[in-house]
Amino acid sequence: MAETPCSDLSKAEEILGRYPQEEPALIQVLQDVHRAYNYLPCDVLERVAEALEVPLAKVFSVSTFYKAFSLEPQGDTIVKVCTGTACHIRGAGQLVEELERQLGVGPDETTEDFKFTVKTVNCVGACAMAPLVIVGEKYFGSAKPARVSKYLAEGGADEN
Amino acid sequence: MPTLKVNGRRVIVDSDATLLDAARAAGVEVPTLCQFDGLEPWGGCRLCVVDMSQANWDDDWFKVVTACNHPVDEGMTVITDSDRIIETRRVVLDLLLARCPDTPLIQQWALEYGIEQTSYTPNPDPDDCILCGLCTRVCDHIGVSAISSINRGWGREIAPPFNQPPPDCIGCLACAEICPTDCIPFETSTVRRKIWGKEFEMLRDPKTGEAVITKEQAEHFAERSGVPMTYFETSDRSKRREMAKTFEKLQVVK
Amino acid sequence: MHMIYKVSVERCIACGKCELACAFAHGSEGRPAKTRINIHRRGPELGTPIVCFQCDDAACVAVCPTEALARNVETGAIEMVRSRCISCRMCVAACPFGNMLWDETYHCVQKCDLCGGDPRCVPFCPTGAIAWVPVEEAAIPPEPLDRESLTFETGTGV
Amino acid sequence: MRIESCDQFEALRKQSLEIEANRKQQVLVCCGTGCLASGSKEVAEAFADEIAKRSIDATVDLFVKSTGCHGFCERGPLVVLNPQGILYTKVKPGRVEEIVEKTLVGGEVIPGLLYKDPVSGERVEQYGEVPFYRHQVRVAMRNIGRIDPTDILDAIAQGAYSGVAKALFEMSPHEVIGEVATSGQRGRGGAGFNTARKWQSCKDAPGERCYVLCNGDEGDPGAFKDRSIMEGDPHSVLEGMIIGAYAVQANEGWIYVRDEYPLAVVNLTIAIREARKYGLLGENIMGSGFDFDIKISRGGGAFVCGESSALMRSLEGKTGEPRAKYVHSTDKGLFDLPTVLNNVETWAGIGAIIERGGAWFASMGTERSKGTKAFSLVGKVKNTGLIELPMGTTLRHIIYDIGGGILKDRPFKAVQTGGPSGGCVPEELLDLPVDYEELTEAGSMMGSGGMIVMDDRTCMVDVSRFFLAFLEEESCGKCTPCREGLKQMLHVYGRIIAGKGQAGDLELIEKLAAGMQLGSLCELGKSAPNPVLSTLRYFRSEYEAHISDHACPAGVCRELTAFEIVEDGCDGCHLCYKACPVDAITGVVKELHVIDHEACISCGACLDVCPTDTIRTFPKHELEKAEVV
Repeated sequence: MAETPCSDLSKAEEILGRYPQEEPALIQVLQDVHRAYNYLPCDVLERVAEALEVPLAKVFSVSTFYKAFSLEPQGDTIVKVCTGTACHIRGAGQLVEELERQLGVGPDETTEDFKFTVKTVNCVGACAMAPLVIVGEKYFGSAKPARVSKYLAEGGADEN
Repeated sequence: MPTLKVNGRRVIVDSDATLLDAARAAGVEVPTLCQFDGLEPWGGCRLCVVDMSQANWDDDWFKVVTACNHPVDEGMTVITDSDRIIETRRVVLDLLLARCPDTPLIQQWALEYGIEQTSYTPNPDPDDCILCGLCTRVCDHIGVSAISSINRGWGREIAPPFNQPPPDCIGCLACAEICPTDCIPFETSTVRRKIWGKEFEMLRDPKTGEAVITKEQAEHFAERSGVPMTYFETSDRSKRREMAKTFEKLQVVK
Repeated sequence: MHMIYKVSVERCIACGKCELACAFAHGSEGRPAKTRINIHRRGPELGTPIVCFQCDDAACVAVCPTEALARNVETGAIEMVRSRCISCRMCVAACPFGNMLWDETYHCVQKCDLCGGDPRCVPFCPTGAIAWVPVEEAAIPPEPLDRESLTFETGTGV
Repeated sequence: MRIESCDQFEALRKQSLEIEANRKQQVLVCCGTGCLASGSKEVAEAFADEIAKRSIDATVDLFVKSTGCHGFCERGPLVVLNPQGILYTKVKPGRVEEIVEKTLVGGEVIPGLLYKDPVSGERVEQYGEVPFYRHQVRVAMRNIGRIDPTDILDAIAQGAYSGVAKALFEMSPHEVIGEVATSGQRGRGGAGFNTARKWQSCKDAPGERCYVLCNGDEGDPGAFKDRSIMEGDPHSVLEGMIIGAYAVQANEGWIYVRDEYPLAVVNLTIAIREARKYGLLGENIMGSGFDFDIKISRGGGAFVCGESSALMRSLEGKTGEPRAKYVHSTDKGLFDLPTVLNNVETWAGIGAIIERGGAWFASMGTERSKGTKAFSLVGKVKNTGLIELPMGTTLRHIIYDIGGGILKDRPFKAVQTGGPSGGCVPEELLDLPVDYEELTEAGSMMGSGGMIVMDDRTCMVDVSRFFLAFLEEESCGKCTPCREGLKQMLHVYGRIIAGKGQAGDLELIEKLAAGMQLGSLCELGKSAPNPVLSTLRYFRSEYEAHISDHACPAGVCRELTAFEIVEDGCDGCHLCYKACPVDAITGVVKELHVIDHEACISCGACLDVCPTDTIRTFPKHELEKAEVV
């Protein structure tokens, strides 16, 4: 588990200012931090621990327990493949493989140019459109491996 | 004070006792791995499962519960050696043996339940940690929380933040001492102590050079207990010598 | 009858029998080093037995994080509950008199528990330097010891 | 405007109804996650533009309807035109002008945009006439698809918060619990605990405060009813929670929502803000003197947080590790204080129960399971979507009459209910009336209402392995049987699907499953063996085929399956050629295509696209035999 610091704590201070400085706010703060920095920088976690008066070990524990958090910088665009049951029986596995062929990275990995991070997610609740690929904020229902490159182009472009 | 029956033996225990306390009071041994008297029960290892029936349940209706954290109640019946309990413990030990095939404590317990070799796929890269959580719980209990469990599921492990020397650690060694499989390495001498990759200066007796605790440990406990810091600064031997001298002064001794 | 542990320093001849008795009584194969009563030897046949005071407001109890030290109301002794001890050694460091002892062999803390109300060291003391007496007798000054007459007996056992 | 009394609330409701009635025409564009993905936002914008351009007297309501509520999401975006009640599917922005021109202005129906019933082949004009919809009885989902979830007045016009008014001004907390008790409602999150009894325990528990929580951590893969309710009618959830809080006299509540449900968070946030503005939430609700406020907490992405004690730990800012429930959360829950935790669907039904009476609710359903239940019907079924039905409806009715049968009319194999904690129900039990007890007896469970239909192309060993892999990733790792057991179970399954299964493997699985069921700490571990045991119970021969014959009868397990194109069936459509990810298929259009077994990775993509069903699977070891010959 590498630790990656960031250079700018001001965003973290702004986030901390929005919550009561106590332990129950921890997960909410970490989510906002993750959104702001695209990962959880180690120095921000230290600051959060101090501000909320939660031991650093507990902050680290929470950061590694929940799937929403990453301690490594993520790609500009997150590509999520839903691997819920409906998507599984309708071929989500093939989508993951196709992404691996196209991007050269498997689930929870980031391309070398930091453009894409691939993730598998548990059921996003759009089972009626299974299988599902989400590129950035864009949902692609009834997804087919042959169209993966198109999804990447469309969703990736949206982000920038 | 509720009365219970444990394996047919009647016992009376305090109302805040657990089934484990009741079993012990009845002289019945229930195996545990994650239980420790000085800490809150946790119910993680699942070795202390027993069959329990409440007074108002049907006679033949039993529920499997962990003895370490289940409260007692008037008229309860507890059975610690039914077939399904033994079989459940066997599965738990078989699984732990697959995780830690080389750990003597687990080997012994497994053998006690008739398991010589695990039925499952042995861990290809084993260590001795059985994830009983005693180390992190004791660390929390003394108000330090320098280490914690990280990740989840099979990936769960015990680690300091970022796998770096933990800033909050006071070097008390409680985690290493409490570990039932002795899998937390540490070094300690009168000069230096090292645990979790963090080095500590020992609080040394100015005269004899002896040391039992670290400076951080003394500061933490002084603050916590209100005992003055000066209490911690000399070794027990020096203190006894001082006391002997005081006696000599107080009482007329040749 | 409330009993108390009485030490008469001027009667101690540093024979070490109490230490041995203590070590035996607590099942450590009789190694004198494992005793919970320690004689500070200050000269030939001159000793000061040092043993736990069972303090009213005890530092060891105050620092113990797991309530592993608790007073036995019957004997008045502060007893160590082995199953609760996490071996953090804080009591060892905190005791102002040096009567909490770290046992490296067993990795636990040892202290005088008054042997449950019948201190095993007492009957072995040839000079009555240590005694288990009713509380009202505690303040009676000890008889001076005739050291000359005792020299023969020491070392042979009682 | 803050409502200060019951009368003011009634006046506001009438006023909202009037506004509603005065709307001549309504264009309802479904904006649930599914339809948004197919571009419904653009469609709604196009309508707004077009209507503004023509200055037609109609309002365009951005309408959030739950994904899959009609099973049309795959053919979304959906548009409903009111007051005619016409339903159009697959509406693209390019057709908006035509719809406005022909239907809104000309009053003419465009047949090509209507829903076509897969069973009869007929086109259905009316929204309410669609068979999928006709069979349903909606209680918890009563307002989904009818209201704009971001408009509180729209919700109030449809009856939202009337239950709150009734409870606060006409009933004592005791009477509220009594009414819920009469309804017999049981928790809709899976375990089916009696709602009223839960409330009563919390009310009786000592503690300076108590809390009311809503479990919106719908983690079961294949279930999305709670998401639909939170997105489509967040007010029903708030209403239920206010009533529940009044019953147990709680002043604070939380809704714990999955992080994967961003739209639900947005709509709930708007709903809470609006409700506060109107004095329906916060201090002195409707001037009744009762204070109650709700906060939203986003989950961090952990399935186990759907478990009540883990959810409470997560709300406290900790890792989601379950605790033993020997002390109930109604006694010691959040922050060790008495706590009522109910599922989204449970809360959503409360307002209706109070308004219409417990007896009305109890008149539906079965003896032991009263009322209606929402299900997400998905998988290999023609009409996938969200349905709400009286308890006791048979699986056959759900799958064939509402679901329209199996995709491509293939044979039905099993229906998986209850998510990873549930089990697979085989064909012989299709006439099983669905309620808590019946499903449990069949080796499955109600769970959060996911129903995943499987056809003959689904391998039951693979499905069980899927659930195990899911749970292994989601296990918190606190207790030994769950953490180690799932890992070892997966090892055995890995062997079996690779054709390396050994004699005794099934017995080993069963022994381990029993140990996990009895030994695990929380329901995740205790119920983890359910998919395994139910498939072993009903489809044991399929396991045996994997182990002794090294064959996957469904043709799914890759290491055991080879593919070939049947010569006389292939019409050379070339679809398989395009679908193959590894270019293992050769052939030109209108000629027979051939699969290169060396290159083939047995992914099955060709079989899925083949329109003539001429791709055959066979055990891979037959290839080797052929080579030897």
